[in-house]
Amino acid sequence: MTKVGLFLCECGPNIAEAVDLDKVTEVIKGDKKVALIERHRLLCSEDGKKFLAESIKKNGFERIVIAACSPKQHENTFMEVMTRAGLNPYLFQMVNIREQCAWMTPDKELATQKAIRLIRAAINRINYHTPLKQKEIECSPDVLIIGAGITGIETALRTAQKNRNIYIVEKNELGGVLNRLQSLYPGMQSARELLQKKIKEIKSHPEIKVFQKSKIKEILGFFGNFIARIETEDKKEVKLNIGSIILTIGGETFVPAELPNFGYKKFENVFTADEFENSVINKENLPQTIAIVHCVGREKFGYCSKICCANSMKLARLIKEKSKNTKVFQFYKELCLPGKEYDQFYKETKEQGVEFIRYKNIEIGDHKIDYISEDEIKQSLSVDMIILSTGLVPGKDTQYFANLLNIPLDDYGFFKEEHIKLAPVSTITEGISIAGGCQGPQDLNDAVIQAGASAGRTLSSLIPGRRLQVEAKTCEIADSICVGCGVCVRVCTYGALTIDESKHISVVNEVLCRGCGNCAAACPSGAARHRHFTNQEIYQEERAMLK
Amino acid sequence: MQTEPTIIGFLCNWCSYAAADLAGNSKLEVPGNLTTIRVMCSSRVDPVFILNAYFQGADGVLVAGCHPGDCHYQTGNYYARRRLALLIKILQTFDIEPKRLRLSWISASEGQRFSEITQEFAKFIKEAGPNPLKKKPFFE
Amino acid sequence: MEQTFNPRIIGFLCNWCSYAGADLAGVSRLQMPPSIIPIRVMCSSRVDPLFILTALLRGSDAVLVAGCHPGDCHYQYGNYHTRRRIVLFNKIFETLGLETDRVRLAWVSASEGGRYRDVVTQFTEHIKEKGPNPLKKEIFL
Amino acid sequence: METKNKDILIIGAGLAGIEASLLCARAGRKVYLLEKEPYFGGSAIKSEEVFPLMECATCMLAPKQSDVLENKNIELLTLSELQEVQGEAGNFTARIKKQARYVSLENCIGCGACFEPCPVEIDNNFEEGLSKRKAIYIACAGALPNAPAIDMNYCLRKKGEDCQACKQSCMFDAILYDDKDREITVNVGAIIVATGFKLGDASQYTNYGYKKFKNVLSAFEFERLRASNGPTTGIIQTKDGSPPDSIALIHCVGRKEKGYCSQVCCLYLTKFAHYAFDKIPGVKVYQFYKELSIPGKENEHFYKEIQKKGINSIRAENIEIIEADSGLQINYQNGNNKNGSIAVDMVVLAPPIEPHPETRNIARILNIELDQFGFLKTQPFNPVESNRAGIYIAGCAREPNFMQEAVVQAQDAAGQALNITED
Amino acid sequence: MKGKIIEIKSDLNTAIKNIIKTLVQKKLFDAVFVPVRIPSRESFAYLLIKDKEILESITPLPPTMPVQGARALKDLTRLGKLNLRILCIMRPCEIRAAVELAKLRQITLQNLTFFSFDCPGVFPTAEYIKSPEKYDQNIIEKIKAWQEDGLRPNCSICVNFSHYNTPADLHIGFYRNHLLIYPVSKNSQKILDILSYRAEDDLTEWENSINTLLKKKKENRSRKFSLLSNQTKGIENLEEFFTGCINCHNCMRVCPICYCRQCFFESPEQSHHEAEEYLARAKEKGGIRFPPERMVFHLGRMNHMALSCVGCGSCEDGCPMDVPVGQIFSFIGNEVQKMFDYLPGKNLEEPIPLLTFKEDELHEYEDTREKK
Amino acid sequence: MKALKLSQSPDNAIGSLLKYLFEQNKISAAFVLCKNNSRDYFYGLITDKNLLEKITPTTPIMPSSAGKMLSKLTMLEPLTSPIAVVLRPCEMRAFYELIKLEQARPDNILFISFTCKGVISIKESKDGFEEKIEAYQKNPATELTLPGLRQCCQICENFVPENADIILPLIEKNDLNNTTFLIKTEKAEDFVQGFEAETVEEELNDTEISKIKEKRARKKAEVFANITPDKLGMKGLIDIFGRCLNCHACGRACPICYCNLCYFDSADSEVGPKAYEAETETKGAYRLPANTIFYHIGRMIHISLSCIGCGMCTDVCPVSIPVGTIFTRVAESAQEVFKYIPGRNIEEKIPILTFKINEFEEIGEE
Repeated sequence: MTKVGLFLCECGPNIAEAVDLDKVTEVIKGDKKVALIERHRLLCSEDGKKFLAESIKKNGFERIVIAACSPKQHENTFMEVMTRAGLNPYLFQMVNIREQCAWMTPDKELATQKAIRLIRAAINRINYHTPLKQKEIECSPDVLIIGAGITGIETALRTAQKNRNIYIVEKNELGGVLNRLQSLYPGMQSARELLQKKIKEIKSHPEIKVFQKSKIKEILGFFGNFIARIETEDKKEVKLNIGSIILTIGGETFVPAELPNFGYKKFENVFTADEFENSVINKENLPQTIAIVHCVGREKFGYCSKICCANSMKLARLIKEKSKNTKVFQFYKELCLPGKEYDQFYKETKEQGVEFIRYKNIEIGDHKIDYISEDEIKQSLSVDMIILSTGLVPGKDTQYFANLLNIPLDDYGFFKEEHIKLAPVSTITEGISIAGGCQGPQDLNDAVIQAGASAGRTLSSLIPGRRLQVEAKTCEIADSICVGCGVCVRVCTYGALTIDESKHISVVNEVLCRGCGNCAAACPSGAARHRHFTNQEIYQEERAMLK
Repeated sequence: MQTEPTIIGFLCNWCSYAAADLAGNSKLEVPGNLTTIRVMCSSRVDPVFILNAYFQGADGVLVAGCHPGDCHYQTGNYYARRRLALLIKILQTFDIEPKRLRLSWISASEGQRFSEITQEFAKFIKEAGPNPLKKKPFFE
Repeated sequence: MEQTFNPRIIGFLCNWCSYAGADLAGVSRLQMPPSIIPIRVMCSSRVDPLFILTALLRGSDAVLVAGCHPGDCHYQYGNYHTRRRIVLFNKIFETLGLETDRVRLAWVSASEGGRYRDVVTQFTEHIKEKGPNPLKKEIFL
Repeated sequence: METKNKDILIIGAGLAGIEASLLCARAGRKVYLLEKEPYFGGSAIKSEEVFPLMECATCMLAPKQSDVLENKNIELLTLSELQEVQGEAGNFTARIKKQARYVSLENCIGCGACFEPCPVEIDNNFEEGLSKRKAIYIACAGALPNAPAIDMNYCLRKKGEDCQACKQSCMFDAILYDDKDREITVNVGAIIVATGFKLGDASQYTNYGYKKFKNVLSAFEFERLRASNGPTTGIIQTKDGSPPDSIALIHCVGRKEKGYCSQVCCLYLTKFAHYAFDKIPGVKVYQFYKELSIPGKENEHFYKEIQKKGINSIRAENIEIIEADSGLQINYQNGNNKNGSIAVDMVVLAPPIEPHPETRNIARILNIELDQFGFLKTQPFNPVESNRAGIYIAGCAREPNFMQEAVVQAQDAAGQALNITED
Repeated sequence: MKGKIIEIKSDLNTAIKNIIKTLVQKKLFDAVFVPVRIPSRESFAYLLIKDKEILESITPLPPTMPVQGARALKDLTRLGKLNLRILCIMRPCEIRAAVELAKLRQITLQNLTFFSFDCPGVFPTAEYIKSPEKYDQNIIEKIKAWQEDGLRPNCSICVNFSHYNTPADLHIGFYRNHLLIYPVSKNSQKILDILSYRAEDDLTEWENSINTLLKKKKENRSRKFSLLSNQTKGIENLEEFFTGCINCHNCMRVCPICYCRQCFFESPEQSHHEAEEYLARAKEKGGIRFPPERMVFHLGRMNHMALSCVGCGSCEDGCPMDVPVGQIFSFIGNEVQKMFDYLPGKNLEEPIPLLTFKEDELHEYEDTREKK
Repeated sequence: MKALKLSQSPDNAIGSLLKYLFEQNKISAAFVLCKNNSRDYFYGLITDKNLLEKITPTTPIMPSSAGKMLSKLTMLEPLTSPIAVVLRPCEMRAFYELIKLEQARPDNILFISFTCKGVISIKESKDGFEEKIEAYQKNPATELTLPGLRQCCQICENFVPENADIILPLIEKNDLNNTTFLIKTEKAEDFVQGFEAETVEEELNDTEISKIKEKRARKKAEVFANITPDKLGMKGLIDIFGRCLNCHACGRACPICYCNLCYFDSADSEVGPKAYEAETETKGAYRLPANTIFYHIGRMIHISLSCIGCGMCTDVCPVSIPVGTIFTRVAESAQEVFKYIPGRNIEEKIPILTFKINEFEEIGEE
């Protein structure tokens, strides 16, 4: 029988006064599963830790139960002591008799009984613990960036380091949407100049390899060890070993063909903002009156794209620059100008004589706009040209890559982030990040920051020359029992479980498993096991509590 | 020996266990007859754990996890809800004490709520009387 | 038909004696029927009776198990266990009215190339006489 | 070749600071995480829930906080302030003042036995003054690190009295009356500034009656009112303890004066409406707004869902709040320039997000630029880089932003800090 | 509703057999998966048949169902598809079980074509074995009359005995000495073409007869279910209901859905306890039964598979003690399937409820207390 | 031999003894056949002496093998406090076999058994069980044609519980009002010390026993006459096992089959589509579920040496295959080869786990 040591921490008066530890000792002493009961005034103190380590050595304990505070407080502390004392730290169970017993149970008798039950549960459980090892695997620090718009380029530049290869793959020309822009708001710098500079930078960077007009055919593997197959411009196949992937495939501007009230493609002088900035503004003499209509498509896709208000003002500026006398009207619903710079930008735009009209409903006709104002008055305005400020939507390739990489899309068709607030550039699959317009509508600033963020995540997690640490409390599959029904595969959020078709059983990818145990509860035959929370371990706790 | 009802609580590590800790930290009262088992996610709670507990005489079982949408593992609690709903439905159909099983969502900051829910549940269980299976010979 | 019947016999040969004996037969260019499909096992005791059962039910015409002579086992006593297992197997087959002479246990040492040839030739002849395993074509097995 | 120092200093342990330090630490770097307060977590830990998914804030943040506390590479320096920085990117030397906590973090086990005996009672500023605390205190239940500090500004000992109440109640020798402010010097290769924000003082916009009328609340006051670990354990109530029948949410308080949109207010006020509907059956909610700013893919859906529960939205200018017999009265001019007036029990204001007062000081010490609003200035096309190499800025120190933006900025800043300190 | 009506000249089995033979002769299928009488004649076994002569001996419509076809089909295709195009003639409940098993990756549906038929129900296997001749007599008459006496109890309350809810490719109906072919899937067009049939005959009469029967069975079923509901309400009743159960787990072993290699309730982690543990349990209750954990097994199995239960009644057939386990599973299956609006085996695309979720659902099972 | 006599029916006498043992704290539990309500029979592990009213140890039914159940109880660790167990001779032999296989521990068990008349098949317990029991109890056991008696019991010659501590002679008995306990071991004497009963000297009635043995042997010969090699063969096996569902219920119910995961349920025994294709090609057709006879012969290979002929397997077979009779037949001939009687002696090794150097020498030497 393994030698189990039970340590009771008095936590000064905190436990000692609320729980009758003498009685606990007396009751537990009869349990043959416990070799020895030790008691200390404050186990987490330096003195306590020393006491624990020495006791482990002196008594030759093989497993340890500590009844003290919440594991959230000191589980790690004691696990370290165990490691130093030469014991596997998972042969340890912590019993929370402070927060969840002493402090919440005013009646000492009840608290004592509860403590006994909790300690018994741990003692029952401890013999079923198995030593777990923090595994490490070889990994590649190299990065594949998919999409070479400004986000992709910036990501490449930020990720590139000595000893780390960056591959950037673009199916078209480099530069993406920036190729179509004149200038950038609010500073009104030239988009072209910026882009040229950045393209030059990546092309000349020794650690960055650019694949233009190339396609990603297949990606296999997982965090630290992906393999990508790429078809290059000259139809050759290249195989890349990389550790992580950053998706920067961008978004698209909405084309309002299916919204009849905007008259797009119906009347010749109606353009999208994109068309206007990319070509119309260069070609023609601008007419006398131009109306810019905001929020085109917003109702359809159900979100505010954030950039259109400021972008419309930028267009007004460009128009005014080119043709000072052109009268510009902005038809808007709500002005969305978040951030510290835009109220000023708006003010200046207005000062240049741009007129802002709030509409509730709008109908674009031939050279005219019929609209209903907020106070429900029907009005009409004759204009020579209409620019539709359309929102941002997911790119056409988004679905392709979602399938290829098995990552989910959100309700709007963008890549779904791992956590909307806390992990906005990660996906649920570790090692695959997203940045820029494919994550959601955003402006250039946001995209650049996301590029930097995805770079930062990669730099911090895969380091040249270092192995990847893998969580110890993952799930495992008992091969001999598994029948490959795929129940576990389907409930796993992280894609950590797959079917090994050759053996017709499930396999766990321990790099991807985060150890929630969902699969273990889903598996009807108990083939999926949750390490450190196995059925046996939980049953043993349960049984002790029922005695 | 122990006359108080036995209540077992399965608490998810990230929300409800933290809430229980917080309740303790705030010295809020929680029934002494509630003993808790920590699991990483409410989705780890196999309904068979609960059946076992019932048949061996647990007077009440509480399963608590993060609020829907808050799961530390994205969607675990939705699966937990389906599994427990299924179990409750079966217990309801056979009218074998379905009320002794409770599924609650308690977030990490809801120490107060943890205290209230557990007290209310303990009171309910006390009023409901002991689990009839506890002393029933040969049922299992 | 009889003429063309070439029995298929699965031969489990222990690594240390019988497999070596079979090799020796080859090296010595001894002629024998090509009926044996040899499967190398480390010891004749590795031969699970279920292997034999599977082979017979799936239509092998016969099964030969060959190992070191009693007392010579590379693993001390493995072949004694084999012997008991074969005895048991045969007894069960016999009681059930199934053919027991399609299974043969033979002791062949590493030096007995000739004996290996004799065992194989004789066993093959025996099976040839018996004809194909009737179980091969049985649907309701 | 000059060797670069790989350690990283992060100023401000709010959401951005935490995220940045976890990333740097994961890369194996030593991180000094500076926090002025005795607890860490910044403004984010004041929220009960987070829009648009109404997730529990503590559940989101507490695991991150424990990661920080458990990470061997991160040294969290609470009650600490930056004094001086010398050197350049790759090789900074920073002098840090560690204010005395008067409580030993090593010895204290967080039992809280010391609070009750303390005879001093003052407003708890973490709770926006909605509850009291002692001179020895922790900010709120669950605050981390789980150890109190003595606020010497109020401690009787400061006045020369030999009060030993807390020391006598402590069984662990954790109270250190003779604790001294100390100075430490750290050498780092890069610095990330994440000093966060403070809410503007609404009382300077006198038409809203803030601080004048008792049921006019600022955003954080309302947030703490709803917090499960807050002063009312999450019960929304007026000062007399009854639930309000009607609540008015006022957008854009001080926007015109400040000259920028604080971005987050439209949405957090929507969240407040959700709180109100959730907690007070039958409550009437009004919102007074000028322009609606709800950028981002998930937010409009959230906004509309809450609107459906019956928010009365009024586009209004020239708002004036006065006290009436039945409570508060809001006089306003609507979008069509008509005057209106509505009586409510409670008003919640959304004052501007302003740079944290410390920011100016930090900028001076680090010798980095501020913009016209007092936020830290960043570079075009590198929105987290300051004008000084090796110093990066993340979170609301640079501009008002959403939590997710603070996180990505922190990740960006961490990446650049890692990169620049790479040999 | 249109299909092809054929007059039955000899007997039903032969009529179906002739169709099958034609399809095999014309090389639309390489093999047929169909029941055949075993040599000792008192039962049937599924055969996968390639040989045309053996095909002569088939009994597509045996009066009993010793092995649920899906279970047999699982053996065959669990590890992957066969390269044979196989025609499977199975009862509706067998096909539904097969589809359910396909969702659980225990059956590979590729290369399989399913014919279902109007199932008159089956006789309990144990009864049939005792006197096969008795049950073989006038089987067609029995089918015609849709008699229910002596059938498996589950068969008499089955409401999915015809083409409804059964994802077969082709359905064979019986009506007044006629055999009707009703094409269900797109696949079936090719089959009709090969047989030179056109689906032009009006099937309304047959459909009406099926609907009449369905109505009757539905009534039977709800009557039975309300009876069962009373019989199983409360612990005492439930215990009484399972009286006689010796915990042999035969019900699980013959269940087509229970696909685990090792039943969780037989696994060491669930069923190996220390002597102390048993004694403690016995002390608590005064006494415990051996084999232990009878109720955990039944209720636990319900948790595991009631959502997929097709109500075939095999479990009851396999029970040596005649515990009405098939009926209670059918009953609870119906209850829990309603929760998720799920009918097992109806549609391959529909995920099994526990493997998916909706964000907004099942609030009645959560703590009713408002979130604070 | 020392014996204790009570003027009570056997069940009541056992009840009185157990009650005494409980009251004296000599046992912490009793493990004995119980009847809960109507026809719910099972082995009860009883700790509350009031529940002794539920015991019915001599009722001729075996819902599961007590040997296997007792192995469940003692598999992981030996009992630390004494319990009394009432079980049939074959169950006790099964328990002994399981001890040899490390599946059970005999410590702290007082074995009470009786000469066994056999049990009624559980399937026969469904209708008119009460009458059957009555007929059974009235009938002197010399009569073998009791309604519903298991065939395995009819041919069982090992009905004397050799290793029990206390034996109740029941087999030749039709006097239901008097019961004798033969106190066979010292351990038993310790336990019964102080138990109020008339002390007598009594032995098992050897003449009677050998008479019954003879009768049963004759019956066995009769039954086995139809299970001879010439009547079996492949065709015969197919006739007997042809309707097998491959449910493996026989294995689960068998007291000897002790594996957690039966080899025949394991992945190792599964074959893939290629094999099915090939077999279908060779034979023209392929039977499903597959491998039924393979399973039965395989199981014979695995456990026939330990088969104690209890007939549990026949009882649970859903298609009424006489598995137990065939098994007993095969087991007997296999056991005969090694002169082994399973469960007779705890020291005796299971033949397949041992060997002699000088045996079967003709084998392998042709």
